[in-house]
Amino acid sequence: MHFDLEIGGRVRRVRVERQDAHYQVAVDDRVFLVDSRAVNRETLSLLVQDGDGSVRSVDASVQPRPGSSTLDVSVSGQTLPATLLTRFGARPAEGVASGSGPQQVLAPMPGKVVRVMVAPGDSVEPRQGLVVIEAMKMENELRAARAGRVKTVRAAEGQSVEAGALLVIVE
Amino acid sequence: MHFDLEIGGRVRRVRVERQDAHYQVAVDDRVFLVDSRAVNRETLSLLVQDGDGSVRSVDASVQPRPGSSTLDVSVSGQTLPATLLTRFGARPAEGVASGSGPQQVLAPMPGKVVRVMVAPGDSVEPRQGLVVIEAMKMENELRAARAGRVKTVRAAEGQSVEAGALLVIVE
Amino acid sequence: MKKILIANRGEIAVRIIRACRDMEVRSVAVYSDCDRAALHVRMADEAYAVGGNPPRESYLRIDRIIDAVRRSGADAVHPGYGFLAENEEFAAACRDAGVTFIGPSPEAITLMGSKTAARQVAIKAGVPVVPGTEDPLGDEVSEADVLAIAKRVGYPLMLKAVAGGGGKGMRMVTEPSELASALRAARSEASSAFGDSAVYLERRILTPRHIEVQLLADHDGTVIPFVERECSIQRRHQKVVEESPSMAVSPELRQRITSAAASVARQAGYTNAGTIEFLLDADGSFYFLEMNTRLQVEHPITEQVTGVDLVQWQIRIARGERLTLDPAAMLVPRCHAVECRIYAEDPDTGFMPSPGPLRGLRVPHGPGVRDDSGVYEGAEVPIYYDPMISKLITWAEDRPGALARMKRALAEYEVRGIRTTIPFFRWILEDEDFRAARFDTTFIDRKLGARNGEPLGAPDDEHAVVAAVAVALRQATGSAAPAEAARAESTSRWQQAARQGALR
Amino acid sequence: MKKILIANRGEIAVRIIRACRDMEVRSVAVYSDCDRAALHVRMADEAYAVGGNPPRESYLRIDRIIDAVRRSGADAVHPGYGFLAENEEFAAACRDAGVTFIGPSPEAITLMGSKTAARQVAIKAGVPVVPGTEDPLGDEVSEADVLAIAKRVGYPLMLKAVAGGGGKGMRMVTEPSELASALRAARSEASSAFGDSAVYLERRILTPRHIEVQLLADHDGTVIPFVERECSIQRRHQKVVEESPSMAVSPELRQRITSAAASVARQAGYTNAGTIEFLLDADGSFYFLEMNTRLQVEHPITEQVTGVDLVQWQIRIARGERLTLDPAAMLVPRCHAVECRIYAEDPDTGFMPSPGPLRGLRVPHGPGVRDDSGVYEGAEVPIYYDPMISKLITWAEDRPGALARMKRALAEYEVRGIRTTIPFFRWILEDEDFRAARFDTTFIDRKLGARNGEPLGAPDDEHAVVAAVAVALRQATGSAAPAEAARAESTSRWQQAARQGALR
Repeated sequence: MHFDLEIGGRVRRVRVERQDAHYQVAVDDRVFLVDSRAVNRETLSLLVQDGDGSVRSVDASVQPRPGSSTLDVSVSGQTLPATLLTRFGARPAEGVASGSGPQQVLAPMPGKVVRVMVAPGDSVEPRQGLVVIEAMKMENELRAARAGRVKTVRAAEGQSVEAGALLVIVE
Repeated sequence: MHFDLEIGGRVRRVRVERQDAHYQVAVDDRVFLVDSRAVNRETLSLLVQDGDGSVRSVDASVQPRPGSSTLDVSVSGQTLPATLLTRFGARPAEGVASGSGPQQVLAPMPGKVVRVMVAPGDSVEPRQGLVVIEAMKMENELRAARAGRVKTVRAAEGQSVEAGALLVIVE
Repeated sequence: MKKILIANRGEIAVRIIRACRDMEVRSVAVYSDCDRAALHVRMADEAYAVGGNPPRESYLRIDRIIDAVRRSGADAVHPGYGFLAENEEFAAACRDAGVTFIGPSPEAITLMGSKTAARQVAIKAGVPVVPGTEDPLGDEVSEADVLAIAKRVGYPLMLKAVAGGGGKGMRMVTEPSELASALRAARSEASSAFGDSAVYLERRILTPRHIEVQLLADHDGTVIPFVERECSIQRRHQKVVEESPSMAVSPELRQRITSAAASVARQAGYTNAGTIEFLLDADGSFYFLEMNTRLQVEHPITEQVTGVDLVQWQIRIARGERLTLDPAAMLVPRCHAVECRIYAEDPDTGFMPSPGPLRGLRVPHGPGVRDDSGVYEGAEVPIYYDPMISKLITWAEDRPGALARMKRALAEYEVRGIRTTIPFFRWILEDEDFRAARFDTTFIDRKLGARNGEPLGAPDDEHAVVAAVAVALRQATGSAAPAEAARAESTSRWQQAARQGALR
Repeated sequence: MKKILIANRGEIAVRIIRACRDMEVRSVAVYSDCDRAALHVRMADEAYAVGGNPPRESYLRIDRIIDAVRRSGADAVHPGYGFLAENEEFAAACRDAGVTFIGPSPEAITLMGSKTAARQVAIKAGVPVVPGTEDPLGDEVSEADVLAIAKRVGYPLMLKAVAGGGGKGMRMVTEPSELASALRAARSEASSAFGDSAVYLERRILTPRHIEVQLLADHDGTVIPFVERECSIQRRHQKVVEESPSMAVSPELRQRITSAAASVARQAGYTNAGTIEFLLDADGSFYFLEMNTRLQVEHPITEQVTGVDLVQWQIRIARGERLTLDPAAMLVPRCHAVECRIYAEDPDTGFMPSPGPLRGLRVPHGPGVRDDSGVYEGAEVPIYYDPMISKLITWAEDRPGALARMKRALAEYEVRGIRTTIPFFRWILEDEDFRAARFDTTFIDRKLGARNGEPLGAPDDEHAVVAAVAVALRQATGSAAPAEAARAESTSRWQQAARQGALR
């Protein structure tokens, strides 16, 4: 099996092959012999033997982010994102476009709308505050990612909202 | 639902009925209102309201002993055995008779036989040593439960045995 | 004292239940609907429901908590911190119900709970205070009037809730144009957190350290202060890392600042456990800031450096025992201790709360490590309360040892299912200025600002290669185990939303 | 010293890995086949397989361990306790391979490892020894000869392995008729545990306490002894509960016994960490028993009462640092500490080993609690090694506080899937004589004998009623959750066999 993986700021070519009880894994031009054991439902204990014979021990878990092709890879307690690329090196479409198009500002958690700071038609600057939601006793300000004009405001002060509720659309 | 339960040295009549989100449980003439939540695959958090309105909090798990009608009931970290009786108050048959008949002495764990102290035909006293098995770096002496005569010896010194292996039969 | 009701939840309720057990006293929990299976409920001997999820419907309901006191037959109440801990009505309601409130008198709570009255007490005790307003500015004081008063105090200044604590209802204002919105925000937060929207103004000391002194006071007039705590590592005015002793406090300064703290407590006629907070200026002068009339979140570091169990002493003082501790020994640190407050927040999305089910939990152990947690594997972190899930404390013979141990303990800490601030602490621990103890209260916000939203803990290439190996193994073996179902069920929608939302 | 290989497994390997992390030194694990996924392997930075499950095929294979040292590039080896820790050939093999052995010199191991030679050292140091034989009795000495020697020593007497430790190869003999079978058993156990079947005889002190003194010695001749440990709570000569300080040791006796310990170490030219064991007779006189030339299982209680990290100091001494601790402070206990050794054994079936999968694990936390464990939830406790899965340590300002806390911590400890000795410790903690510190080394065996096999922790009626409620809920709700499958898969056959077997 082989695939391309974007991780740590670079695309790497990864190849993996079973070898008896172990796996041979190549990452670009480095080759490892790996012994893997599941230690709980989500965690693998990996012993990764390098070309020089030294064997690193790491606990690893790999969790797909829902609705996205990104994997959260946790190795020895540090998590970093990785993206599996298709055979042709292309990045699969993301659920939400991030660079352009209308911004849909969603409630990131269930909570109460304590302030609405914009009205339809307002133009907004990048990082300008739009709505404040209170959850876990803290007020959290949701801001505009880019400059634009407020198209719709669905949030009302005092309203309780569910996670994912649409609050504001900025065009 | 109701059943008889032998626990803590007595047979108790137990009755349980669902009441909305709670359960009403009677143990002999004491009645409790119980709120139960599963906190992991094996443990229930119970809030047990007594007749006087006080509410005890206990973690409980109930594990059947394999091959037996005994349940190991763990409440707030202390385990005690309980036996579910049939409708007519009788105790269901146990996998192994304990009071009479031939004693089958089995290896309680995998290990190595380091000494065999009896031969077929020997008569043995209660608690007399029969076989010594080494496991976890300790020697464990298996003894006769009752007086009798050794019928069969299957264990040999130096032999590795699996858990449950038949070692000696005493009649 | 045979049975103590704990009018709180989370880690502090668990901490107090443990103290009860350690003294062979029975413990009683109270809980809101969503906390039915919370750790404090499971650990207590008894537990009583007190209402709905929002604090105002449960943990702030004095009537229902007093009702639980009656039903359980508890003879004392420990309020923990937050919720009703600094509410004089609650302390009075306990007294009226004939049970002991484990804390100061209602009068002391009222006196020191008003930040403006507390300043007066400090002044009377001969302890310097930060220049500012001496009277509360309630809703009846207009924005224009506050602007005028602010001009006299001078900019930059701090807007603070009179009833405040924990950084809530607090705002820094650097120039007049910011005052109006800061005032609205502070009043709104103060009102929602404390039920009192009054604020006051204080001159902003530019690069102060936050130094505080824990003390115990018995009913015979003995007041014992402890080695100071260093609490300058704050994010948006909330302490996130504390340590003891402070590297900025010499034995001589320790003498002076702990004596000042004891004088304030004596002046207030204070009893039980309390903490005096000071600002320590770069020139070595210190100012009284406020008094917390309750157990402090960060009390464990004091317990580690002195060997004293503060919660047990709270109970002993409340039942009339005299302080028998050696005051001199309480000012000599036996070790260096550090605490990290682990929050269910995602440091990579601006510290957004990350509630949800705790799918996996492995907690550090071994020498010099203490974990005061309020959760367990399988528990749900609710959205209604403070997102702190645990306090991780480490100690060693010296500061570098305690920090190395914290780094080790954080590496052992594994939380699956929700995001936590663990990567944030790893990052702080690598900071050269932090390691050299060169910081003030603006440290974290400055350092975070300088990152410009860069993700924390960016990996080196070697780390990325090993991570690629892990992905290869997952692809080859089809994940660790039958985890697909579990994952699907427990990754909540809001996490998904948060990561795709406008905040990124 | 940049990388340390730990030639051990289980909790002590984990403890040493933590010390490495705390000092920012890399750690290397070794493992047998069945330990592939053991906690020490997961926690180490690197890990190397060293062979099959029986210790002789892996953890006792000097050649393979030295090979792992070479492959990993480790520059030092920590042997832990047990296995090769007191094997002078291994220490010499490390020296020959050019890496540091973290422990005493091979010469000191040889000298003090022979129990008979060690007695000579003590005599030379002017420290009293228990009357007994001065020469080893190897296999070549016949039973008849041993009988004759025994007659001179006098009954009751102790048969002990010359290479011994940890109660292995040790038997009490009260009359000549018991000698032959005891000799066979002791020689057989000694041979299998230490590879040396030689034994020696010692007069049996009738009701002694087992008191031991930890010490550290650097390469500049500084020897520092620590507050004594009380280790009289033993089952079949194996320590199960330890505490520090001993209630039987006054400050004056502490001076004398720790000085005696230091004299023995100096006489032996000892370096690194070691422990001198003494018998303390009812009349207050004490006798040198033996020296353990390694880290002791119960070292954490000394760490708690003195604030010193003994494992870190072992490493520091091995890399040539001088002891900078204040010797006077090491003899003043800061608190009282207790340790319970939690074994995978079923106290209700005569302490039969209870290996198998650890289906569930919840570990105590909070103030004054330390858990040094070698397992995790989901781990397998193998049959091949010592059944200790964890050491639970608690401490408090005084002994009653430490015991109450131990009781609390044991109540928090939850182990599912295997049996443990936790109920046994609960029972000890309720014993009046234990609580009053009235005991000697025969205490546990006498108390257990008096129970006549009665199950431990027999419940009161109220407990039984609540348990009946739990059964009712299980019947009504159909167990806690989808646990049937998990239970079926993980209840091993041997447990079933054990409970139905002839042992009951």
